[in-house]
This record gives sequence, structure tokens and C-alpha cells, in this order.
Amino acid sequence: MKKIEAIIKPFKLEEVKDALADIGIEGMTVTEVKGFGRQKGHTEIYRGSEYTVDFLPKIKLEIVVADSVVENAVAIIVKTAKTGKIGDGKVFVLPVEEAVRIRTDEKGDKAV
Amino acid sequence: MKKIEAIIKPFKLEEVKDALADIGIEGMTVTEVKGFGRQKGHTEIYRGSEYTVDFLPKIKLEIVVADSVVENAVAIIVKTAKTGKIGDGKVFVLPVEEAVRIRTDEKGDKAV
Amino acid sequence: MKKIEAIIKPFKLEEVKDALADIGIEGMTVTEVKGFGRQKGHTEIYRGSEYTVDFLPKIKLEIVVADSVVENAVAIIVKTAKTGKIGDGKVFVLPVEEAVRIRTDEKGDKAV
Amino acid sequence: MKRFWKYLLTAALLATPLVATWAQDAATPAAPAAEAVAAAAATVADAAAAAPAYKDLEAFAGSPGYAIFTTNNLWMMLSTALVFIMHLGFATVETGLTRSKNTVNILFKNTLIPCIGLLTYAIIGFNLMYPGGDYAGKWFGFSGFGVSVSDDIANLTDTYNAGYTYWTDFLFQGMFAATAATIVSGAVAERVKLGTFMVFSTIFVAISYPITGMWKWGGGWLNALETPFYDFAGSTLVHSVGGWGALAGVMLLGPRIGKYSADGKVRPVLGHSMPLATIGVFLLWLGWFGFNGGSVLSANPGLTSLVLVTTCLAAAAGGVTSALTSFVLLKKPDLSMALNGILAGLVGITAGADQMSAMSSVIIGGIAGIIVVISVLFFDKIKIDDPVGAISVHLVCGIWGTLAVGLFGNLAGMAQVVSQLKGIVSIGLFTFIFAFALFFILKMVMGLRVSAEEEIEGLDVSEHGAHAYPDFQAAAEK
Amino acid sequence: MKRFWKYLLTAALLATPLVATWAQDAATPAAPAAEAVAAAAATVADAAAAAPAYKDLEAFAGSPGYAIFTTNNLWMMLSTALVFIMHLGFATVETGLTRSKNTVNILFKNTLIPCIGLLTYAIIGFNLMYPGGDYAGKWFGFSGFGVSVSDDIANLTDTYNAGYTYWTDFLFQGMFAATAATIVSGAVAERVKLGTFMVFSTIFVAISYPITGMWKWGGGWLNALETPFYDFAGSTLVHSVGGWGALAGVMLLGPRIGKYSADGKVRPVLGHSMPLATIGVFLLWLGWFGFNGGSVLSANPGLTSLVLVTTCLAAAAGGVTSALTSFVLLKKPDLSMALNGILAGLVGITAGADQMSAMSSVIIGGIAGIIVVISVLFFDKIKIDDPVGAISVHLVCGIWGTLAVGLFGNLAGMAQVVSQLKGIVSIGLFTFIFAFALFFILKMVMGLRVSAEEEIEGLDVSEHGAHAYPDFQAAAEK
Amino acid sequence: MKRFWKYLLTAALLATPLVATWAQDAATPAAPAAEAVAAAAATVADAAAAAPAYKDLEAFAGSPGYAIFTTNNLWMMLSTALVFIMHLGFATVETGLTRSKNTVNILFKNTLIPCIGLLTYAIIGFNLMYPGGDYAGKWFGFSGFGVSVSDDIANLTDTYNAGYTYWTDFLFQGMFAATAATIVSGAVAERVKLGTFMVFSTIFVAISYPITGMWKWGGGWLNALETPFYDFAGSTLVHSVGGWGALAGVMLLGPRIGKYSADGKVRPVLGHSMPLATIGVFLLWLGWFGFNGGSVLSANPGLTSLVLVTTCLAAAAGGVTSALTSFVLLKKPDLSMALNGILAGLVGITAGADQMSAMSSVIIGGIAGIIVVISVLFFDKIKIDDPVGAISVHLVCGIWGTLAVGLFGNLAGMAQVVSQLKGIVSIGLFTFIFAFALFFILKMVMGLRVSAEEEIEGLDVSEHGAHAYPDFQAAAEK
Ligand SMILES: Nc1ncnc2c1ncn2[C@@H]1O[C@H](COP(=O)(O)OP(=O)(O)O)[C@@H](O)[C@H]1O
Ligand SMILES: Nc1ncnc2c1ncn2[C@@H]1O[C@H](COP(=O)(O)OP(=O)(O)O)[C@@H](O)[C@H]1O
Ligand SMILES: Nc1ncnc2c1ncn2[C@@H]1O[C@H](COP(=O)(O)OP(=O)(O)O)[C@@H](O)[C@H]1O
Repeated sequence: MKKIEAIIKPFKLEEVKDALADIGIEGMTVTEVKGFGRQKGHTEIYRGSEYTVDFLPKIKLEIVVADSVVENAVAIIVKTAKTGKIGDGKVFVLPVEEAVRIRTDEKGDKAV
Repeated sequence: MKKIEAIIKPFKLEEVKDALADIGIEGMTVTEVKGFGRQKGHTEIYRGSEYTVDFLPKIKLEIVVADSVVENAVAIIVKTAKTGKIGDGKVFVLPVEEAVRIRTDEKGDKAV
Repeated sequence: MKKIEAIIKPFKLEEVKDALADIGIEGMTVTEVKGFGRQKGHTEIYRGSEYTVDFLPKIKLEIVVADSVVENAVAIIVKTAKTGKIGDGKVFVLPVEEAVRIRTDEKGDKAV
Repeated sequence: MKRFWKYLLTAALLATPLVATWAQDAATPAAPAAEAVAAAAATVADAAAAAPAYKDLEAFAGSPGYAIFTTNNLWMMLSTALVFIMHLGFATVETGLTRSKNTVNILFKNTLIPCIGLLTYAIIGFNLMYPGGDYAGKWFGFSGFGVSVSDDIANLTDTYNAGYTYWTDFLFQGMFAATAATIVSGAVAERVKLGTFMVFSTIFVAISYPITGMWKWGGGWLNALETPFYDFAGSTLVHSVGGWGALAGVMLLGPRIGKYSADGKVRPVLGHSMPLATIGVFLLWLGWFGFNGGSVLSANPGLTSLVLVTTCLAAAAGGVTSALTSFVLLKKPDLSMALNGILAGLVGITAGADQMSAMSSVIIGGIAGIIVVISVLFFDKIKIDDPVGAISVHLVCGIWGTLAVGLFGNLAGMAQVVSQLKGIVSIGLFTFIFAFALFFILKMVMGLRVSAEEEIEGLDVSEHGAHAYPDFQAAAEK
Repeated sequence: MKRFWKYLLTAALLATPLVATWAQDAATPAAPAAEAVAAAAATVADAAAAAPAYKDLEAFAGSPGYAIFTTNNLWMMLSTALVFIMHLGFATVETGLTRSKNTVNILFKNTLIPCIGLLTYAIIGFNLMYPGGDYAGKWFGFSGFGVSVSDDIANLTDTYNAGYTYWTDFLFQGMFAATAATIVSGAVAERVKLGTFMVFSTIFVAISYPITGMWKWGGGWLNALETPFYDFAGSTLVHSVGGWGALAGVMLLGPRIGKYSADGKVRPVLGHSMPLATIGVFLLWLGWFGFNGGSVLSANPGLTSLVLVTTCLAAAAGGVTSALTSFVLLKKPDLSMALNGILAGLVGITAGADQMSAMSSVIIGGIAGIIVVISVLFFDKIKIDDPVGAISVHLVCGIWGTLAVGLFGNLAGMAQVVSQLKGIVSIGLFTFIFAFALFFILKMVMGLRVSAEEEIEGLDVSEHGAHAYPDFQAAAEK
Repeated sequence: MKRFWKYLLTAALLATPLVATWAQDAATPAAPAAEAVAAAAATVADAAAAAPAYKDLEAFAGSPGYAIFTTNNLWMMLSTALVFIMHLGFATVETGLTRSKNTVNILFKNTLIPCIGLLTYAIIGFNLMYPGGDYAGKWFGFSGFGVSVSDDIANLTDTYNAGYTYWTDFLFQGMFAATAATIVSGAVAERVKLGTFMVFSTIFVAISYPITGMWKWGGGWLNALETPFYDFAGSTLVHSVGGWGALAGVMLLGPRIGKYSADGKVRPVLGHSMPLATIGVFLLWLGWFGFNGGSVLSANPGLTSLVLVTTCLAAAAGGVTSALTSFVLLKKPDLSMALNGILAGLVGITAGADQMSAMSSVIIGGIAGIIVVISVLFFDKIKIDDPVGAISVHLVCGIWGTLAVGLFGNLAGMAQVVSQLKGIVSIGLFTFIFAFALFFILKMVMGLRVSAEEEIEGLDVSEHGAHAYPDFQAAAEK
């Protein structure tokens, strides 16, 4: 099993979720995060002082999938989340050693 | 060392934390996340339009532990977080290569 | 590639970010989390009943870097985030198998 | 817990006939006392018929009394507006002191209650509470359904009353009425079924509140005691009444899940927005300018200005003493206690706001501020779980304020204390039994409490399918 | 969508001359009717010149009419304060019912609109709307720029008007004026360009609102119909006017991104704070005490108190029926609909608040509460995306309320219905065409809508470089 | 930074005797000027004793003056209520413009200050500020502790004053008093120790504010200048006084951690809720209807309505010019600046609200709106860290408004400018020195500032052990 971590632009969430559902992935966990990267934040002004909002709102998707699905899933995410503009985000793949479904005690690929 | 990631129902947090403390695990990091899975969200209505809340509030626990503790910890989490109803969540185990305690520079098992 | 996960005190974020930028790390993802550890929360009182705030606000940094950079990055984080007081946090290092930049489809070290 | 309310209930049942006899005794010999100002409303509805009227409204506008009548009526209309805004105060206090997952539910209740309250008061309440002189000294009266001005000229001039028209009278009293139900709302929050509560409120405000209100303000038996029971603006008639309803509800509902740990220790359930709670208390204080000021029932300069002074000083004293008490007892200056203390001072002064010196009002309010903190801790201990402290503020300090009329100010004296007790006990018994029985019946018929799952999920989702703060939803739904 | 407004526009263009003739017909024979109270303001500005004045203000202060004049003026000043606070009500309702990423933008607009509105009303609006008796029965009049009291003694005494001074008159009317623009603000929220909207509001409130206002309140042609058009406090003159502006804006803007899915299904865009929305509705209700109560134009006790009763009962009925309607149609008790229902009841009663019985006001408000729910669903369906329901509340219920004057109460009758229709249609056409044309021109010149990127990011960041809730920013910026 | 306040302090010390002599000069020849309205309060307390009183209150109620007195008193009571609600306005503005981790702390302070202020004003302040005619033209006077009506009939009729009873007088003035301390609260927010600040406020409001208030409103030396110093409703007596206290506090406290980067650049510390800030400003504007309107000290129709017009036009102008100025200087339309601009306009018009034409009020308010933006930027630059802009709004615009009385309107003239300067400087020196000394002593005795750790954690947790928004806590505690 692998864990796919994708950092994407928030307004792409709906689309990515639907695209993943289309290939049968129906479990994921979503976190609101802030990203810092090449996409520089905007300068804002509050009561006359400028400041840079360095950290931009992003969405992190965490999806644990069987090894066989990883490649396809990553490809789908990359395709769907792409706008071509800076700040589109990253996809990382990490190894997972075990997975358990709490409700049923099922383990491994069956659990995800 | 391993990292245990557990996605659980929010109201189970207190209980799981206490159960882990009982087996000597006293460090963990908690994140508010939203989960998408078999447990379908409820349909809600706002000013006459229906919509589905797909993403349900969940809590993610991250606990880095020594290899020897993993099995027991996972078992405890599964046991305590179980309600038997859909949406109970998952537990994942990931490998960790290094851990450092910032305050003391301690490394490895001593750091967690 | 490795993923560095650092749990730090919130007010250290600015400094750590700047220190990492100095060694050329310019991508990271930040999450607001709550930490539970040796640093016991304070006791607070609401309308006469005491309660303990067990979970303290922390910041989690996630930084995926090339293997060669890991050691230095961890050292910098530990140095910058240290206050010497309890609750300074942890740094964990996890293996990453793949990374993709969504915008360009670049993979591996080039993507981070 | 169970034992506690069994005890109370038994006591209540035993006491009823006792009080009834006692009150009857008092009522028989005494002629309806002509209390200059506060009870003026009592005999009003029929006064109009008897008194000489103006030829037409033009004639009235040309009469020498027109200017002062207009001024009086204006004050009463503005007082009505101020009492109205108390409903927003209640809504925000209750919302602020409860969790965000129940916010839509509380706002919905507190929005609908004044709406329903006004409508039922128009249909039945006003005529139950002010049935007219035929029922003077009685326990009950009713002068027919609906509001309308049968005789324009009389009802719209000072023939009706020196201080206001029929319409102003109705609206001012109507705004008061809904208050009682709103008080209950706070105490039963976060677990009561919406439908059940709406039915309860409707009946409570339509029937129970006006009946006990009639006993005093409608010229009923409490007003006809030899030493008449005195309740200037409603420490008992409004606030305690709400408080008794709240107590009945909480006893039948039980505490919120999570309020007590398995080993019986009190665990706080934190309110979700202190700014909302603070906004609410300031709005309530503002509203009390009209609640008490308007209860003079005219713009009488000396009396109204005195009432505003005693009201504000009592509020200020309550705020300060509750802050100090909470600091001494709890080691921290507790904002929510200071806020409750201000309300406690306001409720405390309400019964005698026109009878007190500045100094007495400070003492009454100051004591209320101490009482409320101790009371909140006490009710928590005996497992009466009242999220916003409504019982402590409105019931306990309502009783204190009513008693204080016998202890301080112009009316102080043993006879007054006895009359005050008669009023407190009789109205308390009636209201508590009414509310308890009503909640009990509804519990059987409709159910009183949402399921544990719904409670954990929050009533916003389970009862309304909605979120109060969708943008911040993740955080909100713990 | 495109077809829809093309149709409307064509209809409007065709109808204009028709209505003009029709109105002219009516205006010719009829002498300006002397409506005792509501139209008193019409012929005021010049009345002062003609009438006998007091020697000096001291003389006036010593005159027998001074006390009642002072009381009347006091009521009008407080009504002004109450109407003022409606602007905060609008600000919070609109903020609460939209997303947190557009909060600063909405607050900015709703803070600046009353500022700009007051200033333009001082410079031009007041003298457009109340040009004086020379323009009685006309379509248009203007009595010069600026406000100032040329003749102190006359303008500050009851020589000017029995109910208020010149200054009170100006300020009361000025507070009304900005309301119309504020109504538009809610409907076009979350996508309109700030600059464009500010220009629109300024012109709309400076020119369009006073011109149609003059037709009735300024003694113009609608007031001179044989059976004069009746609009007590502005169901049409204020609320529908705002609603027509809103409709024009929304039609040209199109719906917010995400409001309709690719397959055309309605998707809700959730407001971000129900407490703010609720605070707003209560403040609006409070403000309506002055909006309607002050429209009596004196403190006349019978009339003002009746108006407050009809106003509050209609609001209450609207709240209850909209809650019930939403419960029946949508299966859940919807707070935002109940809130809209209260406003619907208030808008509905506004045209005839002084002409209705208590019962009629309940019916009018109750029907408004049903209408508003159906209207919100309807406009959503035809893709008129109005985030806060402004068109349903102010336009649809404004029309309903204006019609209701012909169906209920003292003025009911076929002739009145016809006059009401004349008013509704003529003012609707003028305002809609004016607003549509103005928005259209601004769209060409300045652009009307922010870019899709800016809309997604939120107008707070893109237009103001600011966040409404920086501490909760992550959550807020979805 | 250090140098800056050393300079100011030295200047202050040097200037004191100078001003004293100068003032004395002026005071000697001039008999206490009989300013018709505004200073009426001055000689009131003792007037009662001398003047012929009514036999009893009944007699007064039957007298021809009763109606107008009742109306006047009613206006003053409502003005009191409106000034009261300003405290909620201050609470929400300050809360909104600071971080959520200090919210409970700010709410606690702003809830307790009016409570304490009213109590101290009852005990000592009122009699320090209005010591009676014996002290006319003096620097100081005191007429004994406590408030009570020794002589009912005189103090509750127009024998006391044509505009209000003794009780109304006390309460209206008491509501003003607490304002000064509340202004300080905003400027020292997010770092001052709670206990220290509470002690400061109590003494400041009990002693400093009434003493300088007496100089003018209590009939003291500034009122006795040949050309009397003029401050209608308190641009200087209330707002600058608060502003000087704020300046002293900020100078001794230093800026908040994080406000300036290591290299001295200004870094914004974002307020956490723009809706709260906006609610606050609207409530303050509403309150100003009473603050200025009530300062007429009667319901005089011409004067009160003029005052409301100048007040609202100045507010509107301030809002517009500050929005424009911030747009020009900062390239973005800044909501918080527009809000400050409205307050600036209000503070600016306060000194001369009854002396200005509509046009002059627009100019005065408009200039205040420009000044406030520049002032905020200036104080940020010189490292006077004032989270809510209190010093710019209340001190700087208070000075501007006081000066404007000499430049515009009925009193304009060189002699008036000089008198205005005397008032500004003398009151400024006294207040600044008093506040600085008091803060300094408290700093030695109790400590002034929380520890860096507590500041970073937030005062809510460190001072109160509480959270303002527990449900959203994670986000809130950055
Ligand atoms: N090395 C990294 N580790 C973790 N997250 C990263 C890293 N680099 C970028 N990110 C995340 O990806 C987001 C987008 O990256 P950015 O460099 O702004 O643009 P792009 O994706 O177009 O290269 C960042 O906001 C951050 O959340
Ligand atoms: N493949 C997955 N990867 C990551 N998180 C998952 C995955 N599947 C489920 N989850 C998380 O677990 C939660 C519960 O899963 P769900 O399918 O709803 O019920 P159950 O746990 O009973 O199978 C989801 O809300 C989601 O947060
Ligand atoms: N085993 C662990 N797994 C995950 N996170 C941990 C673990 N131990 C500690 N943490 C995180 O590190 C933070 C600091 O740890 P703590 O024990 O309080 O102090 P210290 O870092 O000084 O040892 C905690 O609040 C928690 O977020």
C-alpha cells in the first residue's frame, strides 16, 4: 500500500474528488493547510502597513491505496488539479506498512 | 520507529487518548480533518437547495512510536475508536527513519 | 527523497521558515495542529469548573527534500525552533518514494 | 438528582392548598388597593367604557392634556422598542454561551419565540392578563379573544390611561410576555427537541405567564392583599416565571452529554463566542432602560429617571461584585460570570426599581452579583445543567429582588416581606407545576430530548440540516 | 436568462408611454388631495414662506404649541436614529448570508453607502424629492442645491410642519434614502466590482430614488390621482425601488460561480454566519419601529401606536408563516427563511401600516411570509442569483404590501387597487429602466463584475487586500 | 522612542505654570459668562436650593411647564441610553481590531469599565465635576460624597433645571464619564496587565476626568474666560482626555511584540473580526445621537435637530474622506480606516455640533477623516503602537474639533481660537501628566505589562484562563 499526499488548490478539490471516484477511489482524508512555495503570496495592507501573506491556502489530500492503483491515481490527480499556473501543488507518494479499518478490523488492501 | 496515523470520529478523541496513555503513550499530534468514504454525508438544505455534505469531520491522530509498541497501540486504537457504525475510520502505519526531540536534540526512540 | 515533519511552537514558524529559506528550501506545507505531550496543558476555569486544556496549539511543517538536504534541514529546524522549554516539539523523517509537481509533471528531486 | 426533583415536586404539591387558603384570607378583607402607578394598568380595559370620552380625536388633540399624553405614550412606545431588543440580547447571550454546533437551533428558537409570543398575546394572553375590573382581586379572568379597539376615542386618549393608548399597552405587555419563554430557552439549550420546545413555549406564554401576571398586574388577588404584593417590573412576574419554567425543563431533561464525567465531576462545556455573549448582555442592559423605565407606565420625570438610575447602578454593582466573587472563588476574573452578574443586578432591582435609593440599589445589585456566582456553582454541583445560568440569573435573583422590596426602600417592613413571600411562593408553585406538567406531557407525547447521536452531532445538523458557520465548519463540529 | 431580461426590457419600453398617458389622465382633473398626515411633507418647504411665523424662537418656546411640537420632533428624531441603525442591520444580514471571503467587501459597501447617501441627499436628493408646492402633481421638480435654513424662525417651528423641524425632516428622509441602495448591495454581493457599485449607488440614491419618491411623498402626480396612490412608509417608494435596482443588477451580473452546477442544478452557496444574519434581522425589525412609526410624521399617540402594533404583528406573522412554509416545502425549519419571513412581513405592512386592523396586519404579514419562501425558490430556479433574498423580500413583498392597501383596511376598494397598480408599475418601470441603463453603461465603462479568479479568491483579498477574520484565515479561504 | 516622551514630559512640566498664569489672567476680569444652554448644568446643584419650588410633585404635574419638562427629560433619558450603548460600541470595535487571543480580556475590561465608572461617578465623580455655583470660575471643587436627592421637589422638577431631573443629570453625565477610560483601553490593549489597568481606569475616571470636566461644564475657570472656552459635547473634555490617557499608557508600555520587525519596519498586527469592528462603529454613531443630541441638555427642537444633522453629516464626511485618503495613500480601500474616519468625523464635530452649518460640519468631518488616516500612519511610524487608532481618533481629532470651533460656525474668531487653545493645552497637560504619573506609579507598584510569554500566548489564557472562541481554538491561538 502507498499513501498519496497531494497538495492542491482549494477550488480544485471537488473536481479531483470526482475524478478519483471515477476510478473507484472512494476514501480520502482532506486537510486545510497553508502552502509556501514559488508562488509568492500577495502583498496586503492593513491600516497602512504592508505585509506579505506568504502562506497561501491549500488543500492536502491523503489517500491510501493499493500499490496497483498508485500510478493511475497520481496521474489522475495531476491531470485534474493542473491549471498550469504557479502554485498548482505537489503529489508525494509514501510507503505504508499496514492499514486497518476500525469498524471491521479488516487489514491491508481490504481496509482502504 | 513507525508513525501511526489514525482517522477517528471526533467524539472518540478523549477516550482514545486516555487508552493510549494507559499503555504509556503520552505524545501525539492531532489534526482536524474531513473524511470522505463509504459513510455518505447527510443531505442538507439551505434556502431551498439541497446539497450533500460529502466531507465529514474527523480527527487525525499522528503518533510516532518505537517498533515494539506499534502493534499494541494500533490494537488499542482500533478497540477504543470502534462504534461498529460506518465511518469509524482507519489506522495506517508508516515507516519513520529518524526522530529528533527539538528541546534536547535526543534522537530515535528516546525522542518520541 | 525524504519528508521532514516538524512539530513546532506556533510563534517559531516565521523564524524557521526564514532559516530554511536561507539554505535554499523554499517549499513547505504548514498545518495547524494540536499537540499532546509532556508539556501538560494549563488548567482553565469556565464558570467555576476546572478543566485541563490537554491539547496545545502547535504548527506542523511538512517539507519534502532531496536526500542530500535532509540532515542539514533537520539541524536547522532543531536549532531555530529550540527554546529549551518543554513542548518545543519533534522532527520526524519519513521516506518518500515519488514526488510530482502538478504544474509541470516534473518528477523526483526536481519536483520539490 | 432524581431525588432532588421528587422532593421539590412533593413539596410543591403539599404547599399548593396551603398557599391558596392563606392567599384567600388575605384577599377577602382587603379592598383592591389603589396603587398610584404600577397597578394602573389593572383596571384599564373597562375604565375606558365608563369614563367620559372626548367628542372625537380632534377634540382630544386640542385638549390641554394632549401634549403630556403624547409624551407619556412616546416614552412607552420607546420602552416597547427597548424591550423588543432584549430578545436579540437573549438570542446572542444564549448563542454565545453554547457550542457552535447548536447555534442555528438557538437562533431559530429565539427568533420564533417573540413572533409566536406576540401573536398568542394578541389572541389570548393580553385578555387573560388584563381582564379588567370585573376580575379585581380574583385568581383568573378572561375578557375574550383578540385585540381591537371597539371604541376608538376612549382607547386612544387619556380616557384609557394617562400614560398610553390601548395599542401601546398591548404591545408593551406583549413584548414582556415572550421574555418568559425566552428565559427557558437558554436553560434547556443544546438538547431539547425543537418541536417540543416550540409547543411548550407557545402554551407557556399564552396561558401560564398571563395567569400569574394577572394576579398582580391585572389587578388580581396578589394586588388585593392588605399589604399588596409588590413587583414593579417583574422580578417575579417575568423573570422568576421564566426561571421556574427553566428549572422544570432542566429537571426533566437532565444534563448535557459530557457535562459530568463518569465519576460525577463537573466538566465545563464551553460557550463558543464570548463576543456574542457580551453583545447580548449589553443589549439586555439597554433593553432594561425600557423594561424598568417603561414600567413606570408614564414618562413621569422624577420616577422614570430614578428608575433608570437604580437600574443602572444595580447592574453596575452586580457586574463588579460578580467579577470580584468569581476572582476570589475561582482565582480568575471570569467574563461570563461578570456578564451574569450584570444580569443578576438587573433582575434583582426589577421588583423595586422605583422604591429604592441609589445606595439601596447598589446593595441589592451587589448582593445579586454575589448570589449569582454561588448559585451557578451550586446548580452545577446538584447536576441541574443550565448552559447559560438562566436559573441562577432569573429565578434565584428574581426571588432575591422580590424579597428585597420588603427589606430595602420605601416599602420595607415585615408585612411587605410576608406579602412578597406569598407572591414568590404562589407564583412559583403555579408556574413550576404548570411547566413541569406541560413538559412532562410533551415528553410522553412528542419526546423531550434529542437522541444522544443527534446531541453529539449538534442540533444544527440534526434538527435544521444547517450549519451556523459553514466556512469554519471543520473546527466547529467537534 | 438572456431572453428573460430582453423580454422585460421590451415590455418596459413599450409600457412607458402607456403609463404616462394613463397617469396624466388621472392627474389632470384631480386637485392635489389633502391627505392629512402622510403627504404633509409634500408642500412643506414653501409653506414656511407663506405662513405667519413667530417673532423669534423665544416667542415660539413660550407659545402653547411648543410642548407638543417638541414631543413630535423628538419622536421624529428618534425614528431617524432607529432608521439609521437599519443600515447596520442590512450590513450584518448581508454579511451573515454570504461567504467570509467577501465580508470586508460587503461591510465596506454598507458602511460607505449611508455616508454617501446622506451627503448626496444633502446636496441634491432632498430638494429633488421635496421640491415644494410649485411642483404639486408633477413628474419632476427641483428646488436647488444644498440644505440650509434660510428662515430660521419658520423652519425650526411648527410653521414648517406640525411634526418636526426642517433639520429633522432632512435627516429622517436622508436616512430613508440610503436604504434603497443598500438593498441593491445584498443582491449583487460576492461578484460586483466595488468601484462600479459605489458609482451606481451614488447616482441611484442621488437621482433615481428622489425622483420616484417625489411622485408620491413630494406631492407629485401619484399623489394627485383622483384616488391617490397610497404608500405609507415605502413598500414601493423605498423597498421596491431597491428591489428593482437589485433585479437589474443581478440580471446584468449573472449568478455567482458555483451557484449552478454544469447541468443547471441549483447549488447552495452557504452564508458564513447565522448569528450575524440574525442580529441583522432583529436590528432591522427594531429600525422599523422608526421607519413606520416615524412615517406618521408626528407622535400622534393613536396613530403611532397603531402603526407599531401592525408593524410588529406583521413581522411576527411573517416569521411564523415562513418558518412553517419552509418546514412544509423543505422538510427542515430553515432559519434563514424565517429571518427573510420577518423582513417580508415588515416590508409587506409598510405601505399600509396606518390603515390596517391588527387582524389585517397579521394576514398581510403572514401572506408575505409565504410569498417570500416561494419567491426565493422561484428566483433560484430562473437563475436570478440573489445571495440574501433581497429581491424576494423587498421587491416581491414590496409589491404585495402596496397591493394589500387596496385589498385590506380603511382604503380597500377597486379604485385603490387601480391606483396602487399605477404606482407599482410606473415606479417599477422608471426605476428598473434607470437602474438597468445605469448598470449597463457602467458595465461598458468600468466593468461590472470582477474576474473569475478574483471571485474565487474572494473580493476581500482582490478588492481590499484584506481579510475579515485573519485569525481564522485558513478555514475562511476555501 | 524614549526621547520622544522625555521631550513631551519636559515640555509639559515647563508649560504648566505658564498656562496657569495665562488662564488666571483671563479668569480674573471675566464674570462667569451665562451661556444659554451648554453650561446650564454648571450652576445647577445649588440653584435648586435658591429657587422657588413647587408645593409638591402633584402641583408640579399640574403646572403648565410639566409637559415640556417631561419631554425634555425624556430626551435626556434616551440620550443616556444611547450613550450607554456606546460602551458596547467601544467593546466591539476594540475586540474586532485586535487578535482573538486577547478578546476575553478586552471584553472583560470594557464590560467592567462602565460598571466601575458609574459607581465611582456616583460616589465622587459627579460631585467633583458639578460642585455647584460656589466654585464658579475655579480650578477645583467638591460638594461631598454620594448622590441623593436632599430636596425631592426641587430636584425632580424644572426648579433643578429646565431640561432634566437631578437623576437624569447624574446618569447622563455618568455614562459620559466611563467613556474616557474606555478610550484608553483600546490603545493599551493586548499587553497591559488587567489588574493595573482596572486600577488606572478607576482612578482616572473617578478623579482626573471630573476635575478637567469641571473646568468647563462644571462652571470652572475655562468657562469663566472672557471668551469662554467652548466644548459642546466633549471633543476635548471627553475624547481628548481619553486620548491623552491612551498616549501616556502607550508610551510607558511600548509596542506589542511583533509590531516592529528587528530592522524597525512596521508590521501590521491584524484585528481578528471586521464584522465586530463594523458593528462597533455603527453603534458608536448611533450612540452619538445621544452624546451630541443630549448635550443640548433639553429637547429644544431647533437645536437638537441641527445637532443631529451636523453630527451625521460630519460622520458621513469622515467616512468618505478617510476611505478616499486610504485609497490614495495605500492604494486599497481600507475598511478599518473608513471606520476610523467615521469616528474621526464624529469626534471632530463634537465640540461645535450646535454651532455649525450643515456645510461646515461636512468640512470639519471631512478634514477629520483625512487627519485620522495620516495620524494613524504617523503614530505607527514613531512607534506609538495603538492597536485601534484611539489616539488618532480621540486625541488628534478631538483637538481638531475643538480648534474648529474657533475656525468655523457661529463662534469663529481669533479670540475663540485662543480660548480653544487654552482649553486644549491646559486640559491636555493636566490629563497627560496625571495619567502618565498614575501609570508610572502603577508600573512601579504592580507592573504595567504582562510578560512576553503571556503576551505571546494571549491575555485570555494568561489573565483569564479562558478562550473567546473555544470551538475555533486551534486557529485562534497563533
Ligand atoms: N518541498 C515541499 N514540501 C512540501 N510541500 C511543498 C514543497 N514545495 C511546495 N510545496 C507545496 O506545494 C505548493 C505549491 O508549490 P509552489 O512552489 O508554490 O508552486 P508549484 O507547485 O507551481 O511549483 C506550496 O504552496 C506548498 O504547499
Ligand atoms: N483510502 C483512504 N485513504 C485515506 N483515508 C481514508 C481512506 N478511506 C477512508 N479514509 C478515511 O476514513 C474515514 C472513514 O471511512 P469510511 O469509508 O467512511 O468508513 P469506514 O471506516 O467504516 O470504512 C473517511 O472519512 C476518511 O477520512
Ligand atoms: N510520539 C509522538 N508522536 C507524534 N507527535 C508527538 C509525539 N510526542 C510529542 N509529539 C508532539 O510534540 C509536541 C511536544 O512534545 P512534548 O512532549 O510536549 O515536549 P518536548 O517536545 O519538549 O518533549 C507535542 O505537543 C506533540 O504535538
